[in-house]
Amino acid sequence: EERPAPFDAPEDVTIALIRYISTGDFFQAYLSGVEAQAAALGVNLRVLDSRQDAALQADMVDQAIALGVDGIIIQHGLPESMKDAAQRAVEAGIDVVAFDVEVDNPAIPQVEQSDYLLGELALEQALADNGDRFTAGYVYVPGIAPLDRRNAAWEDFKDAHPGVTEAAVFGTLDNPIANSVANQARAVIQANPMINIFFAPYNEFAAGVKIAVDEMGLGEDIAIYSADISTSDIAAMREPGSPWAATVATNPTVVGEVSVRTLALLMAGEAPGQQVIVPPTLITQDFLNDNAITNMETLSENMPQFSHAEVALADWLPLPER
Amino acid sequence: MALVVYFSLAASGFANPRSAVFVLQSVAITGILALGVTTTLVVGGFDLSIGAVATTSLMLAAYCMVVLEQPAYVAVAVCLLMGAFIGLINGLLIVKFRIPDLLATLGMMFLLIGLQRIPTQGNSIATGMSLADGSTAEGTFSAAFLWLGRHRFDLILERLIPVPVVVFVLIAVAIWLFLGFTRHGRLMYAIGSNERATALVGAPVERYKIAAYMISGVTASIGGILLAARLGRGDIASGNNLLLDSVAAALIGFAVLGAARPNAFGTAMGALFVGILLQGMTMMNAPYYTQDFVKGAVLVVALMFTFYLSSRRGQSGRH
Amino acid sequence: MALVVYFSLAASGFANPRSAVFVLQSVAITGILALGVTTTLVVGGFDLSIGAVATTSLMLAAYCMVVLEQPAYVAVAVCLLMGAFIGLINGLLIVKFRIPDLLATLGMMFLLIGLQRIPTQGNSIATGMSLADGSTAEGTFSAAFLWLGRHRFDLILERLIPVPVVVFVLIAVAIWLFLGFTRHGRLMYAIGSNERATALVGAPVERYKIAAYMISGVTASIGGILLAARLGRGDIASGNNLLLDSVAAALIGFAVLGAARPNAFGTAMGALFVGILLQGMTMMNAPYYTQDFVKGAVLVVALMFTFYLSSRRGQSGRH
Amino acid sequence: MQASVLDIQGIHKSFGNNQVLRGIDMRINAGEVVVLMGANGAGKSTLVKVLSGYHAADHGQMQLAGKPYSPRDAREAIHQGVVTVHQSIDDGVIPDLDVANNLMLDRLTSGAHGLWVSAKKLRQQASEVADAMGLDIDLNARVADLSVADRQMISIARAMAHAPRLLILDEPTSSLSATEAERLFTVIDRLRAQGVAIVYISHRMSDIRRLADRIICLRDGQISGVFDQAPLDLTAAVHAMLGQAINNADIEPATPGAPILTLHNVELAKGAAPVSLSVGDGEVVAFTGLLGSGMSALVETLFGLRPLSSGTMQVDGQPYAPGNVREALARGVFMSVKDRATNGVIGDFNIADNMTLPFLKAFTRGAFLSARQQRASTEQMIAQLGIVCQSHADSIGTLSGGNQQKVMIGRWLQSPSRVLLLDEPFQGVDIGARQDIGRHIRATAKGRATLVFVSELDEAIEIADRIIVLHEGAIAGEQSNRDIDLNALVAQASGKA
Ligand SMILES: Nc1ncnc2c1ncn2[C@@H]1O[C@H](COP(=O)(O)OP(=O)(O)OP(=O)(O)O)[C@@H](O)[C@H]1O
Ligand SMILES: Nc1ncnc2c1ncn2[C@@H]1O[C@H](COP(=O)(O)OP(=O)(O)OP(=O)(O)O)[C@@H](O)[C@H]1O
Ligand SMILES: [Mg+2]
Ligand SMILES: [Mg+2]
Repeated sequence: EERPAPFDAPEDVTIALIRYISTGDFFQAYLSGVEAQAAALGVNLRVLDSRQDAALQADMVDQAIALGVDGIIIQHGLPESMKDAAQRAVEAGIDVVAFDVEVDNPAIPQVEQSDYLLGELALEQALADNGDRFTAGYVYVPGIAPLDRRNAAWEDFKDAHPGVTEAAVFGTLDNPIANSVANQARAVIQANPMINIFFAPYNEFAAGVKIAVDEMGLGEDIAIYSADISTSDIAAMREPGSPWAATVATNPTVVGEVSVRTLALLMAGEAPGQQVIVPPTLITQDFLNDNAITNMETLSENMPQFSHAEVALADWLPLPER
Repeated sequence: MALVVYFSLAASGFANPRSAVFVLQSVAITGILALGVTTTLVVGGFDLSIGAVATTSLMLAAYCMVVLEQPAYVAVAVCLLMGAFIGLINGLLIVKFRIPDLLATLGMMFLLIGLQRIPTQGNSIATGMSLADGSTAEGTFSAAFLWLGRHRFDLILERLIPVPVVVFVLIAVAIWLFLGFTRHGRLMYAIGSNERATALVGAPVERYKIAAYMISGVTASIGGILLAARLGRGDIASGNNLLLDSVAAALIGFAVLGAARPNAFGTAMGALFVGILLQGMTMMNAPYYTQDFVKGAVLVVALMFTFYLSSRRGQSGRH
Repeated sequence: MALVVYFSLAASGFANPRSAVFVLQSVAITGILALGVTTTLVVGGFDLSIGAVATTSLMLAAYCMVVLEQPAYVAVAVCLLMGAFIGLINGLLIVKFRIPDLLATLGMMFLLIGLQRIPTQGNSIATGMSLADGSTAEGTFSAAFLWLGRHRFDLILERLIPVPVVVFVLIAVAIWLFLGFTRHGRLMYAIGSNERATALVGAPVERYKIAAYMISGVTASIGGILLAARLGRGDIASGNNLLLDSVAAALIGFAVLGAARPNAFGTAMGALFVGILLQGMTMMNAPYYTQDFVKGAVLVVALMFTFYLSSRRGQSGRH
Repeated sequence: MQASVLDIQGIHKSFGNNQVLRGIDMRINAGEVVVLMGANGAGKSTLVKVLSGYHAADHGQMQLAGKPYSPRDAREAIHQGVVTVHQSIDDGVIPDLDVANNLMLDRLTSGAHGLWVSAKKLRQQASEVADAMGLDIDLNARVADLSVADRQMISIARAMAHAPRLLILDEPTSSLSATEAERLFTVIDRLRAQGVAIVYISHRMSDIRRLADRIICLRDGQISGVFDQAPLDLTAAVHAMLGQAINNADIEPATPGAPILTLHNVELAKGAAPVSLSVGDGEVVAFTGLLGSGMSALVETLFGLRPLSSGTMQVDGQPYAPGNVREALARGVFMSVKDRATNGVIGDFNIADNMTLPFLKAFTRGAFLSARQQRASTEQMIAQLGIVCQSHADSIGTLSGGNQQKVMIGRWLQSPSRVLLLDEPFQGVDIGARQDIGRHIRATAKGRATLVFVSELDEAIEIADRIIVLHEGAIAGEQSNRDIDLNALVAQASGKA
């Protein structure tokens, strides 16, 4: 069928992915989604990676402008440093899409995995499993944007459910994160033996808490609710007697695909909307066990809403092969 | 130490065997790495690559078992060899090519951080992950391997002492004996103090220096193996914090017992000290950012006393 | 350097003024910090606290403007004073309390990492954040402050040279002149080589050492200010890699021109070298994990040549 | 004819294009002390380093006891029985270890010692080694806390502990006092009797007279004379090493001008009689004495390194009590310190920077140092003191020991001083150069008071107008340098007068 310009000659189209952060499974999977969708479209992709240097990330936008790319995806970053850079790109006539960074620009659609929703869904599952009276340990490191947004869900949840007590808040991003969090979690459990729920809204945190709970032999007494998922998390959740009850996640690969599709729509002159939200999915331990899921691929196969998001679609837009 | 008493009073549940073991467990891996650094400090060097060696070993162990589907002992052997090999390279760069130690091991650190990610294109390693050729990895972390990170020996209480703690204690004792009481250890101290003079009495200085880096590489790889066994997965991580924490432990070790020089006993104590501090503070619900602050403050104050007093004592000193 | 040529050929768009400025811009802040480390290396010391000083300065600047609603010049002044003060404390710990430099500055690093998070309970600082007393912070980063990070001077092309690059170049030239061509610099090198002999010719050794740490503190705080100005907020997560990258630059600087000793010109070149490498690789679409690997490999190989050759030349050398 | 221990033929060694050894042939026999004489920079230490495996020769052969010998490092040399005490004292000891470990260091390197170090056995064996040398040092003391003389003795004691085949001593007495040197000589006599071949390097005539069986003179990297007919002709040997005779120019003591430095009732050691003295303008006064005589105390008090315990001092009639080195310098009191390696030489610097270090301010133009003026001043000094080097930009570490010492002295002669203190200025300086320097110091003595502290009487006699002998912190004797009564001086120094 006929594709709109500029995708009638996709080999002349170059898009840039400008990343704030890249280390870790989530970001790696996101990239693979971007790559898959870009390949399906047949466009050239240039990846610029600032390795958590927000200032450098802003420069990279300028660099992309200088390179004359046709579209830019900004992946994460700090609003303050990206706002002006994004504006410069728009002024240079480049189509820009932002993923998970608030650049506050009407010309730039925002792709989001709703972190608030992610937290909220996990907490609702905790409520469903445990009733509205429990003592929780909460893992949180302030200052990290997605964690801050998930924190908002936790704060609202606490206000709404007075029966929920927060016995301890802890957390660290010391590398390897799971190991450091495990050390902390053990001390916390020891000091607060009444804790029966952990809210650990980041999979590395949850993996750490799980190690501590296993080491203390409390798998039966404690349940962990988290956000995000990876292949190794699936294995951890499915271990016999695993305390990791449920996690809520958006598929990072899908998010990557959606980001590229949103940009493509924008470049073709079709309005993708100001906000494109990739809905999160609840994944419980039971679901994984019942369907004998072993990795992200089998999870996708068993959970259509996880493997594909019905957002940012168009007839002319080819989807990556499955 | 006063610290233990304070936390016992302040946080219920602090002072009991289990709690003591937790502290040991939480410092075991850093401690093992710190013992390696200590060995390089003794010969007047420094090893910045330990954190990266540990995470490389973590990834390598996972890769061996999950992707190559090798048994546990092969994974362990490969990791230990890798550690020794990296130590050898570090040593050769420093001894043969005369690259300053900080520089050589920093280069090695970057190299390893990159290298460990290449086989999996930057992904963590877990059973069921899909491989580049489209198939999925079928290997698992064998029970024998996980035993290394998770088994607990009975002692007084049932299932009390985890394997990593035993390994830590064994390595600490071994390195303490080696550095303090063998002629090799004595010569290594001599090298650290005056390399040229030691060479001129006929000691094989280069071999000792290389050996120190190899010990450091091997201990770091042991740390990585234990980490892998504890995590049960091959997590991508930079190991920067492992590096800083173990350097801190080794340096605090200088001050222990007023030795004012690197020593294995001090390093083990230094690691424990930091562990007790963090454990105590976490139990008291102190937010994470105060922990760094207290860690720094205690470190500075303790050292001020140690070094100020020891410089008073031997005023004449080298100065 | 061959590197530039290689990348120019391999990646279109590498060799043009804008691209050169990108490289400069991306290394400006690390480079400024590295120059401070160089100064401490010259007096035979080492400053591990620079990364933490820079982030503290970043947070402090944001705190001054956003929470305390002070104008830009106050924020800048406060940060510079803070840097000088931390340097002074580092220097006193090392000189008066005789704490080994690595140890003293490591303690300071932990202390600062903790300290900088206490006023905001670990949160980043941005306009509109809610304060402990329930109100919201109303201050903003003033335009004058942001100018420091974002303004670009015209040179050949319009809006080409950003302020941080100008600051970097100015500091590099200043420190290069200071260390290489003034008597103070010469005495600092002398202290690094033989402290006692330098004291015996009447040089105020302690004051010079303290001064070196103060310079390092001030340059680190300048780095922090520029970072704050570029980010436009007090982000606690920024600056993680500052320490290692600037140490790398300073150490690579040893090798530049075969000087085999710390020098400001070498440090600036070292920073540039790393910048060009990373920039080039990014432009060639290399995945992030290969960048670390290549950085390490190039570093090691380049240094092998430099040091091996220089040790051939002056065989006898100090060794 | 005794058995030959070492035979060398045609040894060449050069550093860059500086040819240091140019075809050395020699033979050293068992039970013989061969003294190597040579001016500073002649190549003695370089030869020693070739023999001990530190440097590899460029050409030439060596045979040890008839077998080819070409050690690749110190380890191989030692294994074959060639033990060396190097000129640089810092190359002989481990500062952070205690005395016992330092004495036993070489045994630790051999597997024969066993894996485990028993503190008790170590201490016992160490005390045997110490006793053999008559060393009286606390075995538990850290070497870093010891004096240079003690360090020197430790490395000598260690080397001499087990009779090697060939023992090489490179200026072992440069930091030793007469008593310690005598102890060394006794042990050398014993080893010689046991059939050890010994190569001995010294610039001290008294050592050479006492020990030499044979003298080999080295000049510009070649052998310029061999003397083995008893009695050894020292004058001819000095001529061979310098290429010219030295005239023992008798000193004409100058009449001192107005007093510049005066000391009144200064107590140098607890309970010792207080010292009073005065040194006039243009006068050169040498102080000498044995270990513990109070020389260090005097030097250090004068230079602000030690607080004035009691009494008063004056410079130019003004009270003088420096609290630190800078206050001393500010009053025009300069000092060339002893033990150059630890106290003087900036190893990373070249000659010019080392030389001009104290007076950098004077070489500053505007804000910056003027390299041209540094060079001019340095080149002038290099010429005046006869420093053997390729250029002013040579790294100081490439100079021979004696030439480094000349740089250290030159450092303080560049700028006029009121009081010039020279503490052991001739450590490692050859006789010819010593006289040149002495002459230079005397020639420029006008306008200042010069105090020279030496432990060798010869050196005092060569330079001073007046000689003061210290003993246990008090002045034991004083003579003008005309018709010196040597015996009286020696007796006063040892407290027997
Ligand atoms: N490592 C080196 N690199 C370059 N030149 C050197 C080196 N070592 C020695 N030299 C040069 O070789 C020459 C001989 O030095 P050597 O140390 O052998 O003299 P020496 O006879 O021992 O003198 P001294 O009596 O002063 O100790 C000197 O000119 C010196 O500058
Ligand atoms: N740091 C000190 N504290 C107390 N007494 C000291 C100290 N140093 C030296 N003395 C005493 O002062 C006296 C003089 O010692 P000093 O070191 O001046 O001897 P010296 O003649 O200079 O020996 P040398 O020439 O071998 O160095 C001795 O009685 C010595 O014990
Ligand atoms: Mg010599
Ligand atoms: Mg003395």
